[in-house]
Amino acid sequence: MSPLTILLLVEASAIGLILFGAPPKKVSMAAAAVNFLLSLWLYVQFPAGLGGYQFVESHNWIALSGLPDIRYHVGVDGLSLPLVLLTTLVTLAAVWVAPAQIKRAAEFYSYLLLLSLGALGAFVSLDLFFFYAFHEFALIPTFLLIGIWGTENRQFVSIQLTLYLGLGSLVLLAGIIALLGALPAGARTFDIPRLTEYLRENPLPPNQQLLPFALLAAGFGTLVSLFPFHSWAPFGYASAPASAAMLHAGVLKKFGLYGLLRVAMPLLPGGAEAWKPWILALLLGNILFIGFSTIAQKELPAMLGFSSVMHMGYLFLGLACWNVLGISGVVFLMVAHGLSAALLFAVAGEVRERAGEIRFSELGGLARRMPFVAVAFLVGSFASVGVPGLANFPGELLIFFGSWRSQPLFTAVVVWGIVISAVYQLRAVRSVFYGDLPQHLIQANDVEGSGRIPYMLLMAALLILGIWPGTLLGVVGSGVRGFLSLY
Amino acid sequence: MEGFLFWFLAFGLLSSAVAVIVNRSPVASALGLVTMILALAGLFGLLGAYFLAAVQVWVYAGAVMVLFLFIIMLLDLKAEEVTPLRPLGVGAGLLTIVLLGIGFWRAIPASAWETSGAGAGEASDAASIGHLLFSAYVLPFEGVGLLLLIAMIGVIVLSKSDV
Amino acid sequence: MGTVTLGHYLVLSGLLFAIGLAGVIIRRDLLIMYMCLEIMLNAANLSLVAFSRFSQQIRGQVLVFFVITVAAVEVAVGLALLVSLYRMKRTTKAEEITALKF
Amino acid sequence: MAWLLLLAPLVSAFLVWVAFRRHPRASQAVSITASLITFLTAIGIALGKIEAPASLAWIDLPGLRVEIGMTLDSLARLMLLMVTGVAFLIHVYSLGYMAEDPGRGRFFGELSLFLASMIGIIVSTNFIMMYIFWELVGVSSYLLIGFWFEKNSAADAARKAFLANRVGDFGFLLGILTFWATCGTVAFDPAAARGLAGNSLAPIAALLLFCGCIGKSAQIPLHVWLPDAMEGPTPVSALIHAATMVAAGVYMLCRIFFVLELSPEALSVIAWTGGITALVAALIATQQNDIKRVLAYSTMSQLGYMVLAVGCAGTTAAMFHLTTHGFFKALLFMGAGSVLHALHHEQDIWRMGGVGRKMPLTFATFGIGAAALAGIPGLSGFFSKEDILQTAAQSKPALFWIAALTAALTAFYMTRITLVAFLGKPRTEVATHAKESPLVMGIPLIILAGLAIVAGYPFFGILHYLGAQESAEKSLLVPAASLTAVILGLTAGAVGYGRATRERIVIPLLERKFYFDEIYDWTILKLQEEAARLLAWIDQWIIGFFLVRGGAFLVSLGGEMLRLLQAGNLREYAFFFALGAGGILLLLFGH
Repeated sequence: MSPLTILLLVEASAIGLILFGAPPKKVSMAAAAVNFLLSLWLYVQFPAGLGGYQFVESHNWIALSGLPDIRYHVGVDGLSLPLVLLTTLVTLAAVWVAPAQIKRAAEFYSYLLLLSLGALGAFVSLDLFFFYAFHEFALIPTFLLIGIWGTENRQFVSIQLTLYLGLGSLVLLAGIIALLGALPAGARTFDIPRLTEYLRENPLPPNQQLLPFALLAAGFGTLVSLFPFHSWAPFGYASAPASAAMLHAGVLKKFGLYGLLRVAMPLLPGGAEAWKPWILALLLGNILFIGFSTIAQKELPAMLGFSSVMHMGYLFLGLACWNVLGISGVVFLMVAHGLSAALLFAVAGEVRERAGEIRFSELGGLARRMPFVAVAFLVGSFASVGVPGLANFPGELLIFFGSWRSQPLFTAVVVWGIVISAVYQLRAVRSVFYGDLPQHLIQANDVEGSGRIPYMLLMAALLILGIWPGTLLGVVGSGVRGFLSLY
Repeated sequence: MEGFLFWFLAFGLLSSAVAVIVNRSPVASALGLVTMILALAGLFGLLGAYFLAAVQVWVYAGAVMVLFLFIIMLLDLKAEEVTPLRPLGVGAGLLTIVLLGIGFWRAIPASAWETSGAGAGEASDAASIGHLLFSAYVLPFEGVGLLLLIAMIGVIVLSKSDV
Repeated sequence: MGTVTLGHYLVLSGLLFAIGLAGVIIRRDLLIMYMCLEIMLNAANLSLVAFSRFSQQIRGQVLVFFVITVAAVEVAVGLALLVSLYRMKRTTKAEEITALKF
Repeated sequence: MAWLLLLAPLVSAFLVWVAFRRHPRASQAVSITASLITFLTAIGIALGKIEAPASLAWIDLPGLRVEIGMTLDSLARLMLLMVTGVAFLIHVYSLGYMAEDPGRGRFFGELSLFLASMIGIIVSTNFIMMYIFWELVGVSSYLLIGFWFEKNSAADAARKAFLANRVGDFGFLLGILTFWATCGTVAFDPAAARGLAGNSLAPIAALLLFCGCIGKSAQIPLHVWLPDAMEGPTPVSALIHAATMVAAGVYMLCRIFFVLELSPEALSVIAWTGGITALVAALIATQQNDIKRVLAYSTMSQLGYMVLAVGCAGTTAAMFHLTTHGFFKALLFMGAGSVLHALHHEQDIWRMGGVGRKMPLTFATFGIGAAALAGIPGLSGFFSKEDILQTAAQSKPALFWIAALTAALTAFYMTRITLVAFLGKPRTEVATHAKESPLVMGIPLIILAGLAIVAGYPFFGILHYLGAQESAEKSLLVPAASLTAVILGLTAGAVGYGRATRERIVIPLLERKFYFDEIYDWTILKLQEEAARLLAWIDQWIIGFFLVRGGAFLVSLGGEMLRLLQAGNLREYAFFFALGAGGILLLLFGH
């Protein structure tokens, strides 16, 4: 049995245990810790030099006449393994920071694990059916987590988010069908490696690539909040309980990018080329339009939600340039953004919890009462602003370098984003943690004891990747080179 | 002879069907239905399905029509003076007739117009139908029997559970 | 008058069906609509018997037998429903019975 | 061994952050040890005992190889000595200055982080490595300026500093990208830069790279953060905003001079930016009342000198002035800090007076620093300023006159603050009770004062170290003009402020700093604010409400309308059924 299957089974059995009455928080933390260690071990074991998929497992699952065989086919390469590691780490942090005393705790924790299970499954699946189904599957717990445990306006927000993402997935499904439909009947398969190989040798004629790629890009784009399909994200994250926002913004959202990277762009390079100007135009919307909108936000969680949308622009830019530097940067930045977004959302959760306030105008000076949280937020902010020494910087740098050769002027405009993000992120630091401490926040207290560990884990990961990107780039780079050499 | 009988019965069939619709009085409609059933039984006979013709008369003209009339009496339904027909409904009905008429007309394959010879072949008798019913179709037959039982029970329950 | 072909019977059956359906649409009284339903069932029976005759297949007639039986069942149950409806709503007008629950 | 330069302060910063934030003693010990280690290593390097280590590949992908390595040429060695030396002295000085601050554990950690980043800039072997530490310097400066984060003004100043630097870094990064795209490498490699020669991109690349310097060295128009940065503790002002970090911009220009020299146009722009900054800052400095702000503007002005020198192709002169300036400006700030320490953080010179008698050591050393800065012959500032003026006179005479005027103004404002703050009678209660600072603050002052005197002389060897040749012809006009300027400035200052107890000359334009802050507030900030609000509005109402929820509304409207058809009327259903059946029949057989 592949260790990847074990990863999935651990979470599934933890959910089972919780439903049978085991203590929810302990069980989910144990499962998340086991998974994190296991994926760390996988990462160390991963033979970066070999290229191709490792830890592969494949079984027949469903064979229907008229439909390609559906196989349980899992495996990871240098592109997906970092995401697996990210998922297990963020899951651990997310269940750790979740409050132990929460209404309907058993459900809450099993939904968190389900969400993580869906993301994990999507990242390790090499079968289009499972790839799609795992992600869809993870949307259900997202909806419930926001709808039941969310804060202000949760019902409207959860419905809007779910409908929007459901719609995106539907467009995505249409894209998959259009893609398979464009193939001759004998070549239709759900198996991603085989599809890739087939289309490399017999690419579709360019005009037949247009429609499937447009559908796939719109579908995946909606899932990653590509401008202007982003409206679900900011307020969805603002209302979600911290753990759910961490898992969704940090991990599950990356599914869309991963899908573009794994499915849409390699299978339909002609379509990608033809639609590139559009994607560039839209990602400019992400960076400038949403960037400026972020500056005007008046509440901490909403601002973080907007900023998370803005940062997706860089990732799209890296994908659009489609060379070793850009793609390595994308994978790196996906991990880095996952870590920093998780850290920031966790801090926002603490602020909401402990200060009882999220409006910038009513906050201030919390660094005095909550020094540890302030440091965590500062680290997260610097990471998200792209300060060297933290993980986001090498990712953004690689993307800029990757994109500069083909479109220097455009990239120059995009680079202005580093100033915009500094403006809003430091404003948040300033208004939440610096300055006068208002009277009503006097009783806010800091995170103590083992509650600090998840923050430390995230910060340590950000630091390690930032100081020595080689820890990740070795695997990513080899994966990307192997991957791109196919085209 | 056969041609004449066909046209005669066809005319009767359609006109009595129309009579069901256009008559204001429920009793008159019911009588139109009876005529229609009888004309249909005639056509069955013309097609050599004597057993079915007989069943048609027994079941429909006998049992079903009695039920209808019984209900009309029971509910004391009068002519529809209170709720007259509306032009919109009539228009829709006429449109239906035209649309479906054309549709069915076009649906009939050309070969059907060459398949004549109603007299050809054996007239089917009750025995051969019975034979089939108790051999190839024994399961549906039993099923229908069960259905009748269920219907009976259902009707009893429905009429007993009055508020 | 000419020879009578399968086509004649089919057109007749189709017309009868159309008249029956038109009746359902035109009439507003549930009882009459019920009668029109019977007309439609009979129209179908006619084409079945005609097919059975012209293709020398007795099985079609067996089907008609079943249809007649089921029609009888349907009339019985339907009329019982009608009566209990009438008891509750004091009407048999289709327009006044538009909800699925009372 | 050379890695110690980077590792010692980094490890110290990390240890303090993780373990010693609440233990000031441990954190002081760790941080000062680290700073001493770097200083000793720098000496070892300067003496040639320690060689540059092999580079490590930080990013190694096809098309982009970024190394973390060490350049230890004479430029770097000189800068290393100056930075680590001054930094060590400031660490020691901070022991005294910060003795009562409860957060000093954190303070020393941040100082270490700063030191590491600064050293990183100096030794970097390529553009990316420089950019990394460049940004880190910005971060640590943000942390240090905002050290007293509970003060609103400090928190705002920190943010302003970071943002102004970010804008500069934006240009710097674009410059790096341009260089890389044309030359195919990010290394400091003059051979590779030939790809840029004659290319129309050369001035663009040079000016973009210069943007980094504009931000970091507080040149107009990105200078607004530097005066505000004085909100930080004074040792920080001395270390970062006088001696080292702001000089990093000039150092960077010298380091990448091989790119700049490819484009004479770019060099002129650089020279003029420097000249204008020098003049404007000096003008503003004459009207400020906050002692640290005067010093801040004077720093800006001196940096303008250095940039001017680079623009006139005088990198040697720029580095010379950078070094001497590092000594005497650190001295001035620490002297000012000593005064503030004694006066309980009273910064207004009009509320001081007579401090010189109470604090003789501070007064003496401050006086030496002020004289050096003013360019009085015999002190280090005189020599280095002379060099710059000489360079300017040879290549751009117009700038020479601006520089000379600046020299006069410099002498004038330094005389002003010295006279007003240290002489006369105490004008406030706190000034009356001022006491000399402890020895731990005094010793660094004495050492720096010594350096400020001797650093300019040829025997001290800075110029020799930089490998400068004696230029054959030296115009006599330069020493004459500069001496005249200094004398004029001194006299004007002495006459104007000899016994002044309040401001006699009020020039609102200069006092309000040419209204830069106001203009920025009104244009850029307001504009950005309004644009942000407008876009957020569009996002919320046009996209989020009108399009998204409008789309949802259309769908539900469609549902509502279809619901009308599903009214439960049996006869309608039958009609639709008929239509459907007829439609299908016609569709199938209608042809």
